[in-house]
Amino acid sequence: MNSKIMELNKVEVWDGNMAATQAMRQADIDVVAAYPITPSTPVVENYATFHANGYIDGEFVMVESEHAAMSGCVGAAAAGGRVATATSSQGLALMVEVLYQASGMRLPMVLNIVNRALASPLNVNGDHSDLYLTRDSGWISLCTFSPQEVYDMNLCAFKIGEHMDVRLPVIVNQDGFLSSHTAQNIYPLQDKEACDFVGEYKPLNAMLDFSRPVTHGVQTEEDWHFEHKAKQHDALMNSTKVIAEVFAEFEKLSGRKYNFVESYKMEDAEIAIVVLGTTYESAQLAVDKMREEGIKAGVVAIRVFRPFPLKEVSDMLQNVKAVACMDRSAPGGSVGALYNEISGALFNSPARPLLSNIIYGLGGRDMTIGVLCDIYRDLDAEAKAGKLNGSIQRFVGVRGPELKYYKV
Amino acid sequence: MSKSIHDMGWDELVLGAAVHSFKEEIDYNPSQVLPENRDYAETNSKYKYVGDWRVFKPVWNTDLCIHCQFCWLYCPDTSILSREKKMIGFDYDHCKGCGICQEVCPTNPKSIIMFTEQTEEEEALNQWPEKKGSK
Amino acid sequence: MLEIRWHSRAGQGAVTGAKGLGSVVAETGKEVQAFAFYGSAKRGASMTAYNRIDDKKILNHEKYMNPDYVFILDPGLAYTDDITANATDETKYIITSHLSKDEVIAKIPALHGIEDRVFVLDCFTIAQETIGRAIPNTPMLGAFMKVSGMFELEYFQNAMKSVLSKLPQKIIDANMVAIERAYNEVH
Amino acid sequence: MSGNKEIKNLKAFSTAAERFEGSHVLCPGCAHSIIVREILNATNDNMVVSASTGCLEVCTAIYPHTSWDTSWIHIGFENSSTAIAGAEAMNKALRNKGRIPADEPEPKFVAFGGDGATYDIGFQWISGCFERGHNMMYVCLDNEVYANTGGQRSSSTPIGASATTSPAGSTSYGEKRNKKDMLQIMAAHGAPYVAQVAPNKWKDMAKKIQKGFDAEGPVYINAMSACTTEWKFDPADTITVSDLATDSLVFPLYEIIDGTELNITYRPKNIVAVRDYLAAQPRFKHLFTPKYEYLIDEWQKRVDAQWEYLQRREEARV
Repeated sequence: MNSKIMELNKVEVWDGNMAATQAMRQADIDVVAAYPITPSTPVVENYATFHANGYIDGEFVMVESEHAAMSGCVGAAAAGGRVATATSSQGLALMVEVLYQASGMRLPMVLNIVNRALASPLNVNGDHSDLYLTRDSGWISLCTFSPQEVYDMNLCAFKIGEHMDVRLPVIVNQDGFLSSHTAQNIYPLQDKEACDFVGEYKPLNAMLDFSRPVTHGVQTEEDWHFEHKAKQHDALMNSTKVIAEVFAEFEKLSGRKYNFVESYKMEDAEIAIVVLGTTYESAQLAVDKMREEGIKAGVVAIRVFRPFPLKEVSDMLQNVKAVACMDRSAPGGSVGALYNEISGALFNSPARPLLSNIIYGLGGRDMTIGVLCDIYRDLDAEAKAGKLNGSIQRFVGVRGPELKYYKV
Repeated sequence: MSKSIHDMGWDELVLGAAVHSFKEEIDYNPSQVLPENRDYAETNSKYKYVGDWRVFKPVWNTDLCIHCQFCWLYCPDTSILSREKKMIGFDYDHCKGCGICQEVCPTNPKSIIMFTEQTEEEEALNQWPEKKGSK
Repeated sequence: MLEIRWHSRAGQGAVTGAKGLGSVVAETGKEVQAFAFYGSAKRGASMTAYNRIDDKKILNHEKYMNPDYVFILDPGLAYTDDITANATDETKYIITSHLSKDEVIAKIPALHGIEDRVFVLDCFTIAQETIGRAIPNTPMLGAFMKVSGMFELEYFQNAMKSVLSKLPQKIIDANMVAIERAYNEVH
Repeated sequence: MSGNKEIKNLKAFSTAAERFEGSHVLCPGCAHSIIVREILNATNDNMVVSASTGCLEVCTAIYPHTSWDTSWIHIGFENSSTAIAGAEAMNKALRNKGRIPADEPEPKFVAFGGDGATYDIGFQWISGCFERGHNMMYVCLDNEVYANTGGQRSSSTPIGASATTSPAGSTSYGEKRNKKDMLQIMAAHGAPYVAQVAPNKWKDMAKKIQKGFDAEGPVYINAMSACTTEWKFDPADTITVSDLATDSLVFPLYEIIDGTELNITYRPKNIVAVRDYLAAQPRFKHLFTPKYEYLIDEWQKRVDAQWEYLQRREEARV
């Protein structure tokens, strides 16, 4: 634990960025190498302020780019200690090369991604383009839907990634501005409680352990590369066991329960949307309105985006007639990523609900309860008709003529 | 734990493709302990062989050598064995036959000369040239 | 659910004010939310900030809002911003201006006929004379306490003291005076 | 026994217990490994070494083997500097927290990169590390070409050299721009110590490495690394060509302390003509035609001017 303790109130009003930074402070990180970018900048600023006021015993290295931030994190993690950083959007795009190095070298660390659109055109607001950019990077990827969850998932992330059965880096996603700059009630743990939960960092193949000189970042060709990628994938897939354990332990400590897939009123739902990010919480209000109209709506959200909870999400959707997968990212010439994942999950299952793909909220375009209600009403009509209304993919909330693709 | 890495499947490998230089933990700094006293791991390139790269091999004439150590200094393949300030021979497992050692040898005639790989040492020593300019 | 929209210029402290109000209200056991619309615009640009206050957990992340209160922290924005956007028949407006209430309303057609829901005070002058800087956010909250009756003046002042606790004592004291003056001067 | 090795003479140096193993797969006659051995043998301290993608990296850490008896890491092409800076920061953190005992000797942090990684793609990362003042040594293995990928030009490739992406042809004499002056650039960062070294001048090099290890803060070493494959000379001639490089003053050996104090550390007794240096390397052979002879004269003038400049700087102490 850091030598200087910060007394926290039972209830704090923090935005998502402050929630991330507070969890990072409590986790007693050894090295943070970081570079600021909107909307994750306050994470870096807050951490610098904590450091400047003696609340951080570790090193804070303000580097010259996001690529260097992740490079420094990899070097520091390989040296043998706890490491974290934060970024968004273009910054993430710049550091992507090194994301693959971190996971390939099996170096645990935590990366807070405050989700934001990717240029061009330039946009500082939230969508999930950057989240999707990390899909195949081999990191565990956790999603949050509110500032409280950002805090909770950060604490869990260190514990999951550093577990000896896992040893993988972990991303914690939150929506730019909608979470990162939205202050809400947070019920934090006190410093000792949080630090004890995260636990002490256990080094493995550390470069600073000179009793066991180690070489990291070797060259492998067709003779060995496949085995190591297989081993890495196996660790990622089996991290579910540790994730479940950590979530259970966290529930005991905080009373807050987390699942691989979150849902609201899915027990008797006939139609559902699948979402990521803060839309999950807004959609619950839309679900309640729908229920008042007699429409049995539900909402499903992916908490653990990687490893993808294929079975859990499929089970969740077995009793619905129509599902809309909501992708908050320009799909780039195909269906959205979430649609792809969900259709893959459902294909081998008994139920084959109608499945459509909605592209929404790009560049921070507001997703209102009203629009969510409209989506549910359309889904309800499709469920009743027993077929999709003309196409698989459509855009909502964009000005101009209707955009629909993949006619059915 | 005697299983060779070459017989291992993906599940048995050290994660992250990390490679250890020594078999076990060491309680010394390698800069203080000569190679013959170290317990190298199978994965140290020390145990690899590149001798077959050679077309010409260096042969050493102990009668002429002044142990100046230039050959030791400039060998790119750590293949000149020196102990206690004296040249003691070649590490033919690691020598690629570049010929730098012959080139930097200051004696007249040279104490190290490159011969074709198949030349026997005795045969090579018999062919050793005379001192240049001695007549 | 109580909802507030702040019209401000970047740099006038709307975000800090919204978060401060959130902190004070959270202390009472209520759930709060404070956020803002940002672009890449710099200090002086028009921007909006928002508060939501409720008895139960706030799940709403839409930016869309039918505000119960609209705060206008800059006199110019009362004329240039669409301050009555998405308003209800009960929305109340608190406007910073050196003009009298009648003069303000006369200049803004959207406020005609709802005079009883418009409140005016000069946050700039109050802030300038008390804190020494034209930062209208704490006086606005003082006025809001009077208009809404959310908290007693003294309770609110004490709560704000802990929100501002990192500032020098002199500045905290000046803010207390500013809040009290605003509370008394809004009409 | 920690700290710099005491090196009185070559015989004493040869007692070093090597930490760089054979059966790496660098080309026969490669100067990289000569340089690496000289650096590793200059200190008794534990070392954390990084290498950027390049010849040294791909040839010394091919799974499942390593040629390094020290801690070692490679991340990418551009970031060996930042990789080692991260490790250095971790060392600091763990010592501050008492997780590494205070009485355990400090290791040395050394990053290696080729000229491609240094002059081109990794330039920003190196600059960042030096600005932040990490306690590390960055060594550029300068062979003036992307040797690892088959001889493409870098911004260290000198005028007139034929490289695969700046080839000499019927209308071109090859590379058109002279190499950038990395040493001056790194000195301008206010680095406590920067130096140019060559493996053939081993004692000069060992002294500079040890000075660098003793300095507090980031140290830059530009190491001339004659490339038998891309400079196209016989592998046995690595040291001979290196001698031509230092004795023609194409690679002058000097150091700059604290960004200002410049010392020339080697003055050849017999200065060799630049022409002789160029003639030893077929990458310049097209210059020895009537059409391009003038470039050789220009080379000589440039080297003379540089030597003049260095002597004036040395004298002026600014």
